[in-house]
Amino acid sequence: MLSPTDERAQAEFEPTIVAFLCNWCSYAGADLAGTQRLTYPANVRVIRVMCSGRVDPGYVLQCLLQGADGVLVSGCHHGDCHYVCGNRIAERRVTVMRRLLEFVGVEPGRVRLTWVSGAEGRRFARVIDDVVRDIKALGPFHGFERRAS
Amino acid sequence: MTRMANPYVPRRARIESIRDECGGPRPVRTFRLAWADEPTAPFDFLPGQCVELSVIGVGEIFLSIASAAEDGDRLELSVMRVGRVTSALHALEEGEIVGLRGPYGNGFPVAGWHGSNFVLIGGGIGQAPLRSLLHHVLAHRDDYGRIQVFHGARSPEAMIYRDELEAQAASTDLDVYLTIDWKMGDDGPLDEDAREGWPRVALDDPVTTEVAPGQFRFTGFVPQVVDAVSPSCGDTIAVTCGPPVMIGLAVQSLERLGFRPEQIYTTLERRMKCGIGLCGRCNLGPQFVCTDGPVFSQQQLLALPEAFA
Amino acid sequence: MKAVIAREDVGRLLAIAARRDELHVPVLDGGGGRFVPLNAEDPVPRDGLMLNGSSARRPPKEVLFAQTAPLFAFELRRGDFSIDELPPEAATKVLFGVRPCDGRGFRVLDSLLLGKCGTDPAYASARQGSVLVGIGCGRPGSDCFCTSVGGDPHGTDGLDVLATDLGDALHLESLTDGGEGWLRAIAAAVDSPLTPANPETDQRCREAHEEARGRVPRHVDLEPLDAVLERAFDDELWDDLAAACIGCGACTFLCPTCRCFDVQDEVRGDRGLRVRVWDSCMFREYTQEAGGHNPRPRRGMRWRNRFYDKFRWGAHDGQPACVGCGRCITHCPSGVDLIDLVERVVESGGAA
Amino acid sequence: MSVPAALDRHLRDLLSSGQVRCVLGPAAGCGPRGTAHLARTPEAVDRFELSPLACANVLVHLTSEEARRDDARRPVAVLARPCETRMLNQLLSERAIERDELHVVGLGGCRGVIDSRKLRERLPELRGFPEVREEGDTFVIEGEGMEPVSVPRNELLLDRCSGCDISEPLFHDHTFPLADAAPTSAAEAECAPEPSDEGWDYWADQFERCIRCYACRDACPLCYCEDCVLDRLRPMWVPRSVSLKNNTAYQLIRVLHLSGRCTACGECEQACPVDLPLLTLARKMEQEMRELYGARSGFDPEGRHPMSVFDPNDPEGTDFEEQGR
Repeated sequence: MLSPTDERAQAEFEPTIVAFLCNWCSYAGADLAGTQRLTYPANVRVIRVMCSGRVDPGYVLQCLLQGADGVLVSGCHHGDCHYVCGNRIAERRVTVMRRLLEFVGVEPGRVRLTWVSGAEGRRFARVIDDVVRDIKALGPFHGFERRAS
Repeated sequence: MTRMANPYVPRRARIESIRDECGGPRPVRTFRLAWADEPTAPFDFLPGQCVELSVIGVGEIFLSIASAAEDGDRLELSVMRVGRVTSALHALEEGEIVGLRGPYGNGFPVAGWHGSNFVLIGGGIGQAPLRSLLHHVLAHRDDYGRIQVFHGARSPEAMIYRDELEAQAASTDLDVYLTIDWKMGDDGPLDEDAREGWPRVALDDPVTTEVAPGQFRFTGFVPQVVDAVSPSCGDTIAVTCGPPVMIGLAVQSLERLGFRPEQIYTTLERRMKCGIGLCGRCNLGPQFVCTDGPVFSQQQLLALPEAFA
Repeated sequence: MKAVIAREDVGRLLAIAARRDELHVPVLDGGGGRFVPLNAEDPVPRDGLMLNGSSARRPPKEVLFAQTAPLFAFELRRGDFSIDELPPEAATKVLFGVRPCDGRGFRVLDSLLLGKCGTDPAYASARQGSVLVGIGCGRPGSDCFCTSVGGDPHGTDGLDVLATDLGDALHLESLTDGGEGWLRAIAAAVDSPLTPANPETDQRCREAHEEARGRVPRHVDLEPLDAVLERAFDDELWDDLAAACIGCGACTFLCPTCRCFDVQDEVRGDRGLRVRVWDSCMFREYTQEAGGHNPRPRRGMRWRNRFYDKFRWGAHDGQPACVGCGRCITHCPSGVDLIDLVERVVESGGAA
Repeated sequence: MSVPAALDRHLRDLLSSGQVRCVLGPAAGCGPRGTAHLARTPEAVDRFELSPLACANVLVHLTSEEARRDDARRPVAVLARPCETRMLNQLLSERAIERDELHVVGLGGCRGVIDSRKLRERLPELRGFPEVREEGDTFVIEGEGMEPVSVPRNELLLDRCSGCDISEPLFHDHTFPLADAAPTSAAEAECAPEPSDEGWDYWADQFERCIRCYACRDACPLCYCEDCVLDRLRPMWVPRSVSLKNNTAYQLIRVLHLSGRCTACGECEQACPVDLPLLTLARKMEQEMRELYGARSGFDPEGRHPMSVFDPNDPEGTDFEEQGR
């Protein structure tokens, strides 16, 4: 059971989330969300990559090691990848990464994958809403340190 | 318990000025440093001694000092950009602060060299410790005899201290011989015209090269120029520093000229970490380059394993 | 001072020792054993305490010479920095259950880290006042060869107190002033379980020592080695000897006398630490220069360096820097046997 | 002689005829463990040892920096157990080695090898490299100065061997039977238990013990990069400091770089001087690759890395659509 202090800490917890957005779709989607003046939580630090397939699972791991509570990888919808199939490769890599993390006791929900096109500003905002909500629910990540007993 | 001084902690030093020595893929810059905190008393050190220079947050490197204590209260370090720390150092600007500790190593045994002549043979960045020695010797000019300086680089553009050495060449007090590498083809040096103003040494038999009076520029490898000039070994100390291959060949040339192992000195380089004989990696057999060296006589090196590796 | 303690009272002794000083004991940890701190409030581990049988796989050197130790802290500012020196460790460290080979290992470490050139302050402060309570090896491990390198299963060199296992009891004897002080303090504690030694226990002690000496399983004759090493350096044999080596650092990290380290800056934001971390001469990067040159490019050369360092260059007080603990043999991932190699080197005769 | 006569002759012929530049295979190491042996001359063939105790994975020496120094193009002969031919296939698919650089001497009828640690624990008094005979479902161990001891096979088998489903080489240039084909008993053919999900506290206990000696990486035949990211200083993917966090980073990066390539040979775990359960991680990843993408490393020398291809029927990797908006 959470003590009152813990509950407050949890309520105030603002996760740090790193989002790798592909240049051609998701980054444009984020841009559109901005120009449409859509509001979404400010917990996300965006890193623009040329393709979601460029995101090495090692990058995801580095984010978690260096203090992120969650990582989002977002690329083009199936069939829309600027590089034909980079997003499908990303799908495999992120999936495997999640399975590995889960095996060593990290909630797989801390690593998320989604597809957002350049026309989907509204969807981008919703994705961020969802991710932030879910990672808030998971609480702060232990950063591969011992959990205080 | 008395608390001992932590030997790993550097002092703050300010970069007073930065001078570009050469460009290219491995540029060299000379950093002029002064203590940033009291006491600002000058470093006392022997030519050939070293310091540990820190770019805090990146790392620390062991460097030969390129100036002499007699140059005043500023310390000069010439650094080639080759790795992580040297790249970070090259990115710094005048006025910024670095960490400095030392001096370390034995330095050249100059006190025992009074009255000697000198043959200094340097290649590339290996000229830095020789510059320290040269500045020291020039500051005590009357204590020493004839000085011959050989210095080589890949090209005139890649030659460090060129202006300084050419100015010294113009003086009558010391003999300077500058050389640039042969242009290389698949089968060795190309026998095409050397760069203008840098006449070739005789490729097959450098000793037959005619050296015009006052000539100080050559095309040829450093040991070949030594062969061409053929310095005398009488009462002479030869000091060489540079790439291992160059040192090896220069020593051979010196031996042909009659230099004995105890007349030939080298300052060595190894990968270093602590600089104070603790971390273990710079060993030549039972000795450490950082504390027992970096200056060794050829006589000492002959008895040490891996000295020529 | 000599004293005896019943085996079932060892826990009480450790509890007293832990109240006085920072106490480290060898325990099985799922990885073959290592020294861990024992707090006075902690229950003394019963099954896991490694006082009989084999030595802890990780030698106690890491207690006094930590694998990772900060040298200082720093804070970066624009084009500048400040340095915070870290306070030295103040607590007196007592290591209970040090094997005689590991005790001798500290003598080698002392000569290297408190040496003529410089002193490592972290090691010096951890070592200052430290008390090494040794325990003799009644049953030496499968690759032990301490008697071949000048040691003994009950050797006293480097230890402050030596415990001898008498089966139902431990016989404790102080060897240095530090050990004497510690043992007296334990004896003086209100609930001390120590009883005085007597001629009978002394006699059993001598017998145990004699018996253990005969149980050291492996032997190697080092007598001819030095003469061979004198001329074997440039022999081609080293590449052959190192053929099965995979170039990892297991042998050096488990060695009670290896101390090589790397120094790295580790930064997070504008704060960081300069740390000292164990390194291994078996790694290629160990001597790799930034400019690309490597004076020891081949595994055979790196092997040769370790071999010479253990048996020739690192020699200390006329003894090799190898203390014969056998860890590098038992735990070599590729089954390389140091003793076998010594014999092969000797056999080669250094016929360069 | 520790190698059957026909095999011994074959190896000597290979070397004396100059068909191969050397033979790589297992030999007796120190104590009850195997080591790798490289025979360059016919006489050196004597040292090979095919006992179930000589189980060092010798293939790491094919791809090591040292092996590549030898630039002669004549093939290397390899004594390979069936699981090792699987590793060879994987190396071929990655073009870490070319087929014409290899002469594979497959060892057929493999019934598994002995974990020297288990043997040591079972018989702590054992000294030297013992003789091992297989009698039905037991190993008979005969050590120096001790009576022969029978131990049930399943108590000594290497973890990687229980549940192994390849008892014959996947490919070979020559093959020799290790023993008269004795079918493995049903109990042994049972699959190893599935890696269980132990949670972070368990793995923290494990990774915290890692001493970062790099033995797991250096023992791995698939870790052959000349410039390993784990050694890099710029950028420093894993700080040198030994701590739970950095050790975890080290192990996870290692595992990630092997995912889809690892054949779960278990050499990492065998090499680990502090007994980290690294085969568990390897097995888990192998199982995931099979479940998710039907990918099994080392069965197709032309196969592509499952992390660099995709299949239209891949399981959906995103979980946003399900949340019904």
